[in-house]
Amino acid sequence: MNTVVEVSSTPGQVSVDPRFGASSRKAKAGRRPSRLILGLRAFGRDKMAVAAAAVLIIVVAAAALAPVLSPYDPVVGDSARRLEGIGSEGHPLGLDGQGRDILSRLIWGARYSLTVAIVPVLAVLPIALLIGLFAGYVQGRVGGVLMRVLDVLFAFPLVLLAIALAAVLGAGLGNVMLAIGISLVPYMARVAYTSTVQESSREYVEAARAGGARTGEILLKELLPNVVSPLLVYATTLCGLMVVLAAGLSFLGVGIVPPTPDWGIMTADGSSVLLEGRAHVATIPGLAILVVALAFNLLGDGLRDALDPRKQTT
Amino acid sequence: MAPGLNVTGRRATLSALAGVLTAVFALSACGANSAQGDADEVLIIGIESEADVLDPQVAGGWVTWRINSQMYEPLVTHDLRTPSEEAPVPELKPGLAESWEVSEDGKEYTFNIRQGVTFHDGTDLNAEAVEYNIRRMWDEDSPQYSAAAAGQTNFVWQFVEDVTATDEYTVVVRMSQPFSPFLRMLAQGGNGSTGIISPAALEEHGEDIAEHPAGTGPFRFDDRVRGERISLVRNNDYWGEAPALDGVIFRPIPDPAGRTSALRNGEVDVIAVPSPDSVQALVDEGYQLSDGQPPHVWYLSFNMRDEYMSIPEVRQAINLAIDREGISDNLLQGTTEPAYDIQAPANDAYVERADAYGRDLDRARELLAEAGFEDGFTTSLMTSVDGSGQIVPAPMAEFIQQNLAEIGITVEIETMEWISYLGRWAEGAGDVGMMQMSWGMDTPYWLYIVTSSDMIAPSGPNVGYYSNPELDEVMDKAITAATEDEATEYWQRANEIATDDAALAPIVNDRAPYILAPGVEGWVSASQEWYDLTGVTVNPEG
Amino acid sequence: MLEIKNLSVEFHTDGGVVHAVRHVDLTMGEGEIRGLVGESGSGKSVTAMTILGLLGTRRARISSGQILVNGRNLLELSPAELAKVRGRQLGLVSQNALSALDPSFTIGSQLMEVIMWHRKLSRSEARKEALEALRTVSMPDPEHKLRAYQHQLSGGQRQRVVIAMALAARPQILLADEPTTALDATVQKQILDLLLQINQEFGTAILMVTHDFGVVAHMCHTVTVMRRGEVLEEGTAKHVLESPTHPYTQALIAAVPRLHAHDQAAAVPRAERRLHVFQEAAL
Amino acid sequence: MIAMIGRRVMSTLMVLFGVSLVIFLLLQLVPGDPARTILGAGATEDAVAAVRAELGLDQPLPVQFLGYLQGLITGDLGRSLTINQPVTEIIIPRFQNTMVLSAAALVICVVVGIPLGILAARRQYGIFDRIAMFTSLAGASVPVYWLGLMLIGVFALNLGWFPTSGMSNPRNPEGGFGDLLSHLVLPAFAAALVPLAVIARMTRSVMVDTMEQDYIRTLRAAGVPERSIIWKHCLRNAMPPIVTVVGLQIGYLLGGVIFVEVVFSWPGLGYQLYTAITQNDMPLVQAGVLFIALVFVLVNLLADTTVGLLDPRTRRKVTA
Amino acid sequence: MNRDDVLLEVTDLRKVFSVPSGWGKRNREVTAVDGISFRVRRGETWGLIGESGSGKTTTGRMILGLETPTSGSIRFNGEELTGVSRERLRQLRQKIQVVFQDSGSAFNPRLPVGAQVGAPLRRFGLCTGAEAKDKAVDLMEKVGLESSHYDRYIHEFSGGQRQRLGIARALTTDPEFLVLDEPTAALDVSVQAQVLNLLKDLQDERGLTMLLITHHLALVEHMCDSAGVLHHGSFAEQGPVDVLLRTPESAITSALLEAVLEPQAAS
Repeated sequence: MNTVVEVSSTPGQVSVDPRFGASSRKAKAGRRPSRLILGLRAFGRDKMAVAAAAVLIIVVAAAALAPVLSPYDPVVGDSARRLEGIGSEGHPLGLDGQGRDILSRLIWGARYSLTVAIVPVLAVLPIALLIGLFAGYVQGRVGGVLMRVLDVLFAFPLVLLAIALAAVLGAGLGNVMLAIGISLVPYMARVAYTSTVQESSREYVEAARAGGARTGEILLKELLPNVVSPLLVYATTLCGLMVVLAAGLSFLGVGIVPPTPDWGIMTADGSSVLLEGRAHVATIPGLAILVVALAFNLLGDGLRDALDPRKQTT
Repeated sequence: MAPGLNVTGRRATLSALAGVLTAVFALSACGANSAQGDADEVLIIGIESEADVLDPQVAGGWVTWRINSQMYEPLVTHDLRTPSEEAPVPELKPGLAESWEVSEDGKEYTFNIRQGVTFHDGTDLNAEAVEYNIRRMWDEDSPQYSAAAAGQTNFVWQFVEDVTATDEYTVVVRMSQPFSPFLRMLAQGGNGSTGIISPAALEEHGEDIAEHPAGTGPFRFDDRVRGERISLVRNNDYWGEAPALDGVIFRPIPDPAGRTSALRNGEVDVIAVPSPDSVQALVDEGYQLSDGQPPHVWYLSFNMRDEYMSIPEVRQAINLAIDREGISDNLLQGTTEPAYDIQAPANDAYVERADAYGRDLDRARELLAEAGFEDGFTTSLMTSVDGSGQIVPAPMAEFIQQNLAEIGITVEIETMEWISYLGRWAEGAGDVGMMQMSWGMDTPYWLYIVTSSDMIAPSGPNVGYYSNPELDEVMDKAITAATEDEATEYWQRANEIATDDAALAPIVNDRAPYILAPGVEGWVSASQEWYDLTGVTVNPEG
Repeated sequence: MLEIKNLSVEFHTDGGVVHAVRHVDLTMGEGEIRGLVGESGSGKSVTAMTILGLLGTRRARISSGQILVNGRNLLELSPAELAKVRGRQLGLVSQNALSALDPSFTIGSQLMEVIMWHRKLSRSEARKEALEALRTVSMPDPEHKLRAYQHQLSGGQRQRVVIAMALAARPQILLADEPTTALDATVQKQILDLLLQINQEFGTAILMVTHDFGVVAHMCHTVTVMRRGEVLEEGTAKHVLESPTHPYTQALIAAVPRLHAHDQAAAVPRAERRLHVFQEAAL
Repeated sequence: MIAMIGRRVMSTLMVLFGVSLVIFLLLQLVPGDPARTILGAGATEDAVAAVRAELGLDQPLPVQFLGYLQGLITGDLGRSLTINQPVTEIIIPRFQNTMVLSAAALVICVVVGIPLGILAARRQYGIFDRIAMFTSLAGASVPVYWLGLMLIGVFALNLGWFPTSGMSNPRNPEGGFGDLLSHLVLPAFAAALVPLAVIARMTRSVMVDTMEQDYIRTLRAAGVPERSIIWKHCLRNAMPPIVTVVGLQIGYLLGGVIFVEVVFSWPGLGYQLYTAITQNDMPLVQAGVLFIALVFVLVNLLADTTVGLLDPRTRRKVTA
Repeated sequence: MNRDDVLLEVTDLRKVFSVPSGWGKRNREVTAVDGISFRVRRGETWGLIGESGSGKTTTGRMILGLETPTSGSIRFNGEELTGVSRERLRQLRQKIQVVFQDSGSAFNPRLPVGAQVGAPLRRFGLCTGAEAKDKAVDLMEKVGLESSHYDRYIHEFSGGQRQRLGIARALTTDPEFLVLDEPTAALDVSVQAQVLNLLKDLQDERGLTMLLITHHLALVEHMCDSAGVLHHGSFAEQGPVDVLLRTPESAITSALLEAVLEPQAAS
């Protein structure tokens, strides 16, 4: 059998297919690595994303190992030593307004802040997909109604809706996650909808139809993988924003309940002494929020590449 | 290999940007400069939240009454020019009533209305105006009746049978039973107050009276920009000593750090409720601290329907375990005093009970063991995260949580935003172990409001459902006592009963600190939640 | 006039270094039409874009060589100097006629911008020149077209505008990168004829990048055949078409389907087989 | 044209109706009772019942909602339950203040974010690109109340350039535009950070795409200078998606400025609405959210229209 | 095989698109296909010739059921296709398949190509998953690809390989009729030759009937028995290729013939 390995080139672009060169031979000879490996490799090329992933892994590990890692009880303080600064004896990151060890609270806080950022986004993901796919491809009456409902929800600014819901539902971790989750639905569904509409016009959908695929199969097999990727990337970015938003809810008093060592609460608590020469109380958790939010965003950028088969070169 | 912007292009962009920035700074600088050089002597007070309506009878909360009390006066007022140290209990003094007489049986009050007083809208004050106002708050059948006003001032008028203007300057109030706290209740302002409004203005503006305030006070309304400021100007026709200030502006700055910054930046002259951790620094920077002993108690109600809290030993143990000194001195940096009685020191029934409220962990553990809870238990404490007079409720609750952990009681804290919390609180404790509130009055009658079985939530503010027949009986005698001395005696007894049974857990008494710019003079912190501004002066350069 | 010496271009990709152009030499004289022929990936387009300094990706690196235009090495010029060379000495007619014009500006304003930039003319003069340029490329109803947007033109008309833009500053050399691939056959012929006419009228030299020997046969004087970044052979068009020396060139020419070829059925498979041999050898 | 406008107006009305219904239902879930809120801590049951009756809160829900809608149609948005004033009188000035702040923030976003994105796109993955994208992202990831206080600390307290809070100097209420501007700078900057990052990143990505277009290569090959290519041709073609994103950022700002309003004591709608929500003040919340939704919908309509107008294909055809 | 047996009969087919012509204006009607008729006999390759905008692609899409005709009839194997139920249409797709101009975009970028080649088998319940994989690998080898290509993604293939994959997928269900929509327009000449020959071989082997949509006359001559030249939505002329291309009657056919550039040195 003839083997023809040709060189592809998109018309109009001076582009060079990376396969042509030394690597194409390797690909032919060796076994093809799994998609996971390829994805990881593509991801690995983005140094920023790798750094972000490393940061997040450290944070997750800290959260998981909080009982072991944290030197003190995060909710018990020594009021006589309250507000001592960075580098004070036995407390490398100082103490907060209740005399609690900031380092310990930071470590424990990773649990809450990560949960509040990730859980609602992940929970909404399938809902948004369903709505987006349905409204975007099937359309018709149900899709139309869905979109009108989304239009209504979309008219509420995200932050306002989250605040309203949090106020309605009351404080507490679960309620904050619920409030954030509900507010995210229209946004995530909108992204799913847009990419569904975009993907629906691609030729491969038509090809599947011409190949006898039913609507259900087109939705689940053809469109889903193409819609889920951008949505996942968006979701990662949202995770970063949600850490900040949840902190904001805590600031307004409709967020997580004290003395939970949530980073948002810690920042909010510390804000009263931020300008009183005790900046560390708010700044340390503020930086933690910043770092994690940033890491999520950069992770999203890396994920974009990792999920794109075009970037998954062997 | 795309060629870059050439150098001239980049420079042009930069200089354009610089130009825009310069323009912004120039404009804003001229804005900042124009702050100076204002001839009028106006005092600006940074307050902790936006005020309620400027209708004294309807508005709730001290924040609003501090503003309304500059414009409106009740029949009876307090002397707020004497500092707390000199008068732990504020003296009553004639307000719009020049004098009054109480009948033998204590059921009839005759008020002699001050003559020659005019409202800010020019209407004359007379007995008819006073009756008109009282009927607005009390008489359901009068056309001016306001359900909201009646609701707010309910505790003042609850026993009133009839109100009549017997002549042009005399008003007689008749009650169904003696009510010894009546005069002090008239002077209150925490809930709705009995400040007298121009009847002509009420007739003219009806529901919108709050936008057109017309009282008799030393300051008159000038302007309100919601969220930004409420401006008052001197009432040159004031019947009493006219204020030295040309005007006073109340600026709501909800964020404590924002208030401190505004003070430091010279944007306000006085701030209320400074963050405790900023007080010492501000004093060191040359700002003045003024505080006093208003009738304020930051306290916990025990839920008497709770399996643990219904046990007196448990309540006593909790009272003994809480480190009131720690809260006051460490957490709150001396902006409060440890509370050693249910009643605040600002009333005559105050009895210091260090034995019941001083910290004694051993005794507390003993009591718990007696009740069978050596190993402790888990309960809940509900509080707000902010709110008028609440100081810093969440950190305080956390502090208490840590104290109680030391005797084995695990406390789960539930928080709510202030207004939601108020509603929730008024419904009663429900299944919450303890509920927090801060309140107090300069009349011992307050004890009745929060502990009598008549006031059990949701019909009243006894949110812990406390019911003690012995206490009820003594308080009843206090209320119907004919003389002040007799009443005081009964109130003190009631107070002791409540303490012995650990009806509530008072934690701290607020010292209500205000931080004043160096140029502010004549500010007095009396034993009350609000202030008299007539003696204040401000020197902006000071 | 144009002289490329030992040009090598590498692309640094995630998969390693790709040598897209290797040691290419190429010369063009005045008025010459040279075909630069090869299949996808042969390096012909990369060569053309390198001449213009428009490789446009930071991953590309010119590892050796010189590109001399009238004796000046373009690779040593600053970006600003290079921008002046573009348009005045070199012009480009690119592949995708359909997307080669800015959709947001009128044809006239794009033409005028180029003319004003190179010739420092006033607006009204530039307008006249633009109109003249459209007439030069035989655009029907040119006055009207000045105010048209690209979406209002047909593919052939768009390519005419692109040619007019490339010619606006009267360059000596026109690089035509597969200028007709996206066009219909009849239009292709018109555009090629237009280029021939320009060559004859203005003496503009044309480097015709193409994969189509039909195009070479139709218009080129000389031809260079490239494969895998290297020059395989060059010579006059007639010579290469009639007696190609390299077997790959022979196979390529044979693979073109011809009209009315009596031995068609046999010819194509034969060419195919021969091509396979080369491709396998290359691996 | 008229039919199109009609359709858009109808759909806007539908959205607004949906918005009011959602708010109405949502507020039924708020714990507590506005009557109780009005009367405060010490109120008796009777007093609360009387006030409830006065406010019409004892009516069945559908009756309350219909009554509200009826008022809406006649242009009467009702009276606030807690402030006891017509809601329009409360909302409109607050809303104006929020719009001033949001608009200023948006100006900063556009004036800083778009050029930032463009400059970053000019050298994708270059040093400037990386630094610009990283800092804008970092700016967006800072809790705004922390950042706000830091801005106050540095620019108001230490440097004394700007006032710390409020939107006017009460000592000089006639301060005029300069006074407003000086109060506006810090909060607007704080509010701008998140949308600025979004706009800068969007601009960068669209610009990068645009720069790879064939027509840009044509222009380059014709010797058009880089400045014109980037700031005229690329930007003009990249504009539609940027305009869309800018429109969407208004929605973010209208909600997101609440934190800024709290930190800077800006008398805007955000904090007022937040209080109204917690106080269960239905007419006030309804009106406030309706205003915001209306502006949001209108701004996006405007953005869509602009995008449409930017596309020459919607313009008159010159030739057939 | 009876060469006179008509497999596809198109009669008076019309397609009118309604194009929004800017804001608020009434939609413009564009007639893409204006009443065309032709017949394709079993086993032959019919050439549909035309330049861009002539309506040739729309015609192909209507035959594939991807576009609903405005009027007219399409009969396949005697069965009317217009107005047929969705499910029947789906069933018929076993028999009518398509090779797109750009198989690169006709394959899902996020699914391995092998699964996509085999998918129609599963859809029509023709065989189990494992068998489908075997069959897909067979087909891929048949069109000149390797079994190791099964798990790769479409972007990893060259233009010619993509087109081979498109052909493999079109053949999966053993169709009787193939619509080839400019199958080699994006390919290099050498690759084009390979693909065309592959198609010819497959046709001989399987007795396929094909509709070749193209503007390239040399291809038509090479591949087709009969053809028609579309111009502005209707046929300028149609007939056997020999006659059509040697003695053209219409101007458009002549122009197209004239435009063919032969790789022969200019005289």
